[in-house]
Amino acid sequence: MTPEETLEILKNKFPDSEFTYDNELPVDAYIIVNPKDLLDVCFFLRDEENLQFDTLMNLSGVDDNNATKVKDEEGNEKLEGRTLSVYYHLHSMKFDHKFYLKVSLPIEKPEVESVESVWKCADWHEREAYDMFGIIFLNHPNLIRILLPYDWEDGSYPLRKDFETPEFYNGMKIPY
Amino acid sequence: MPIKTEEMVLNMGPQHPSTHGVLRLELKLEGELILDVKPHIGYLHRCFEKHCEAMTYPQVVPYTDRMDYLASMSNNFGYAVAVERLMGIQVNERVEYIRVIMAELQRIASHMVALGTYGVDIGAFTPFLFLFADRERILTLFEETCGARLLYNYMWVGGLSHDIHPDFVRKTKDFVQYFRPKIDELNNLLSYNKIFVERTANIGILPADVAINYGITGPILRASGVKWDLRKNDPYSIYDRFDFDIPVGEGLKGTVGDCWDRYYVRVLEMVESLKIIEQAIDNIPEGDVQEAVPKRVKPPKGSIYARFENPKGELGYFIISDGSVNPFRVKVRAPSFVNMEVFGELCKGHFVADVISILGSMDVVLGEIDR
Amino acid sequence: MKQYFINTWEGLWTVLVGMKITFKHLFDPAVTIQYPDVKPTMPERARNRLFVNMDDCIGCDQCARACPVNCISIETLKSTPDDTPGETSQGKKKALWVTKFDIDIAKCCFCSLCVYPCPTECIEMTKVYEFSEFERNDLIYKFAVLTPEEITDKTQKYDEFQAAKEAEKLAAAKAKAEKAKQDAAKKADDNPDKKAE
Amino acid sequence: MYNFLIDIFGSPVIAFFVAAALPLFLFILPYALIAVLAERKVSAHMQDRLGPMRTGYHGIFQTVADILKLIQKEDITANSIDRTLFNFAPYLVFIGSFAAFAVLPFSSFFVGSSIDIGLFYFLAISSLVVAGILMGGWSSNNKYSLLGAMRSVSQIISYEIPTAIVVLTMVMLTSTLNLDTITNQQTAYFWNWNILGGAATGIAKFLLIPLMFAAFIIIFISTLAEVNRTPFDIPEAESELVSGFFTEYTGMKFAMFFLAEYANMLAVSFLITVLFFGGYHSPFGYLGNSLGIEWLVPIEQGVWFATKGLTFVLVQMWLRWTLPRLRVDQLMTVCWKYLIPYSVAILLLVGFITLI
Repeated sequence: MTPEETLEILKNKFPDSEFTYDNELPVDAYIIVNPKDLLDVCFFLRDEENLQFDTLMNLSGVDDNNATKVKDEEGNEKLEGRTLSVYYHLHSMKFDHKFYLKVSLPIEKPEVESVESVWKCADWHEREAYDMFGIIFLNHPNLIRILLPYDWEDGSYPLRKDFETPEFYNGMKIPY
Repeated sequence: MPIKTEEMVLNMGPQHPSTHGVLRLELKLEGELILDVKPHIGYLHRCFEKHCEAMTYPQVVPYTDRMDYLASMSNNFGYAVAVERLMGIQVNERVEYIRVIMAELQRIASHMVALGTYGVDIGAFTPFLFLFADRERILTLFEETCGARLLYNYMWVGGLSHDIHPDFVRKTKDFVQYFRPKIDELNNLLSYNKIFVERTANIGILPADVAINYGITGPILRASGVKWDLRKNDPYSIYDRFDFDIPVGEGLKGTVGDCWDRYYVRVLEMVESLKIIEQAIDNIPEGDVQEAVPKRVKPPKGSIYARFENPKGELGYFIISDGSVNPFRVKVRAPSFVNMEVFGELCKGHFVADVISILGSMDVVLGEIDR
Repeated sequence: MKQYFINTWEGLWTVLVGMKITFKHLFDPAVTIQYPDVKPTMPERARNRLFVNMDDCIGCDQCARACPVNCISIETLKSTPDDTPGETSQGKKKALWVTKFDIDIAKCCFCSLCVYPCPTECIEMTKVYEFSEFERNDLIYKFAVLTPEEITDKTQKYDEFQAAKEAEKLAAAKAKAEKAKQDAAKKADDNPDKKAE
Repeated sequence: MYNFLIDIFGSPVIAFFVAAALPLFLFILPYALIAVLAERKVSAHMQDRLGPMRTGYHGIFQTVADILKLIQKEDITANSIDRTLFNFAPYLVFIGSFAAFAVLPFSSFFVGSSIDIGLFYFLAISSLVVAGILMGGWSSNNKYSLLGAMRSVSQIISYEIPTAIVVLTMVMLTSTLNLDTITNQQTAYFWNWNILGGAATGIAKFLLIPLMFAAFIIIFISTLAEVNRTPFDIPEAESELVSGFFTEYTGMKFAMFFLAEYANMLAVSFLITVLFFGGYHSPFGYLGNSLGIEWLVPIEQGVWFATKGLTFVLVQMWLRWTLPRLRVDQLMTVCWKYLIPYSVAILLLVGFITLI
């Protein structure tokens, strides 16, 4: 089943929500989903008779770094509209078709439902995305740091594009 | 009334003889019985993904070497193909053939380490050294070809760093001849040994549906009885030209998806890899291996998710390019990282000694988990 | 009950089979070598310690840019026409004095990416694989041949040359201005003369 | 022997100490040095390696160098250990394994102590090791040590049962507990060895041979487990428990556990030799007898005894470098479900045969 057909099914099933089809070359086509619908969409994709996306191949957080300069009322320039994205690469073992999802979250409040209940393997991937980008996965059973040490500074997420190496880590100078 | 004793928390690792690297397992024990296992990872985190954002595309290749350091060739292979797809480069036949041969040799080498260290985990030290001595032959082939024994940086975007050594074809054929009887020897020495079978059969059974839900791939998934191999199901490079089987776990000594199946699938995969090498080695066409290497690797804007059958499982590269010479984001779906997730589930209700045999059968490489 | 005896038999038999194999290996020749006494042979393409042939280096910085771990650091100085660094072995003219060519081999990841872009093939990976040191600083290999005095000398020379050039330029500009004046004057004289330098 | 020493030293007290120390210095310490080296060499050649090659010709002084190193090592004791037990444990293990040699007949000239309850003494004193191991594991205050000690104790105690039953079988056959007497019943040629039916004649001998072979295999396996060798080395199990009950030990204390292990290996090999393989008796008769040189005979006997014992030590090493390790419950399965039923069956059959 091609992504386009899947998109049609999705549109019919969720008439209230928006799906954006993104297909620039050589991009793999992906569908942008509204964060609030994500969990329902994922459950639907997994359980629907002729879709059956039973595996989550990959889940990756991305810092889009797409802030644009806007002027507020007082005329000061500030950056706005920066988003963090989560890409979901789904795959069906049964039908051997793929489907890519994307949700974009505002950087001020990067919160999205966890899909751990849909695909177990999302557990560590989500922890990694939390670890590196600070994306909060709601209802995740154990959302703690995974690759970075547990005492890593709160609110410091290394894979964000504006991350700067701290001068000290646990009282040790960097670089030593 | 059952007697309730106090639970004991045992820290296995990060420095422990058989955690296959710096992995810490927090075991909750009742006597020797496992109640819960929590893996703690990240001790080997080397910021691969952050590094990539500061590197040009060719410079990333040596970093991919260091992820799954037992299968560097396969990592290189995957990365090179992913970027080639992103850029629309077509490499010539010679490159494809050499790549496939190298990747299959690497698969054998990687499985040798997996099987050997599994033997050590169970307590048999000798098969480990026999396999390492044989692995040395593969490493020598690699060394003659590209000059390095472990971290090759051999497969470039658009080609290879060197053409094969003039002796390569002959020596590879010799190796195939030499290695077939060695597999039988390994089977007699370790695989069919009663003690080994007792230790591994019916231990850590992973049913197929759980495996799929956990996203398990590679030999572990196949041992659970799922006939799934990206070389057949989603062929990349020229794998569709070769005739080989996908070994699956049949539960010969126990239940489908137990540790022995996971072990034995790897043994059978070595035989299949030998088959592929035999078919490919005679048909290497002439050509220039650096023909398609671009002067400047600058893919157009876009993203790609490409996946490859590594010895450990499905290796996925998710590359986003913003049109510059540096990748915008490289995310690696490391097979061991995903396979490790199910570990806690498998261990419950087994003994301490079984933790070791289950961990060994997962064949994780911490360099890849932590990246 | 049958299984019981099968288990007993299998247990004993597979142990004996294994013992037979290890016993056979007892008489196989060793595959290891006595390392410091017997050295392993390195293949032609072995990638070990880096070596730079400074006679050929033109200080183009391409290797440093190719290095993924930034272990090469190069500093160069422009040469003066009267004191050039000479030619490379392939007859390429060198224009830069290489004042610093440091390779931190402790950082090096032996990927040999620096070797390929070199236009004069002066940086190469050698077969030398034993280079442990007691001090970390000893692992920084300094390839630049110039002594500090020479460097100050060259810097001075270049500065002088630059100054001279500046002066020349100034003089040239002056001369030009002068000439323009003269030309204007000549034009005024309405005398079409050939330009002379 | 003892009288001979009294003659030399003139004092029974000194002679007593010398007699007690003789096997230790003459035989067991050099043996331990050789055995550790042999273990490394055997394992190396089985694995297509060379093993130690630097100290002396083919590394023959490697163990000496190791011992020197271990003596120089700092004796590290962690803070939270139980110091008394911790320090005492290695000695107990050492005593347990070395005291067992007291009753072994090395040759007709040198029997440490020809007591009538030799076999009983041997089994009893070698159980002392259990106490030492549990002490070491417990006092280390380390979870790995504790697990190792628990495993070890359950293992050794369980495996004493098949050993004891097989020994009982032999006692039934030979109707004595004295190791010297057992040896002397198998005198002269190898067809008199117990493994080939001993002194029995006719149909009884013929029936005994397979039973004795089975009994030999059982006692070999169970003694292997008693000395914690692969495939029964789960108390140490380096891939699971780091090194089991002696994880926290360093330096000489560690070396004592190590030496005790090797001494134990030899002790049980000697026991098997005495029970089944004619003790110190030559299988073919003596050179000394045929040449008429009387003093040569005891020396020959000593050599034969050592050869037989060391052969079994070598087989133990050979097994170690071939086999994987069992799990703790499988270990118990092997003992309780396989070895004990078989050994009881043998006991009954042998009893029946000796009756008729």
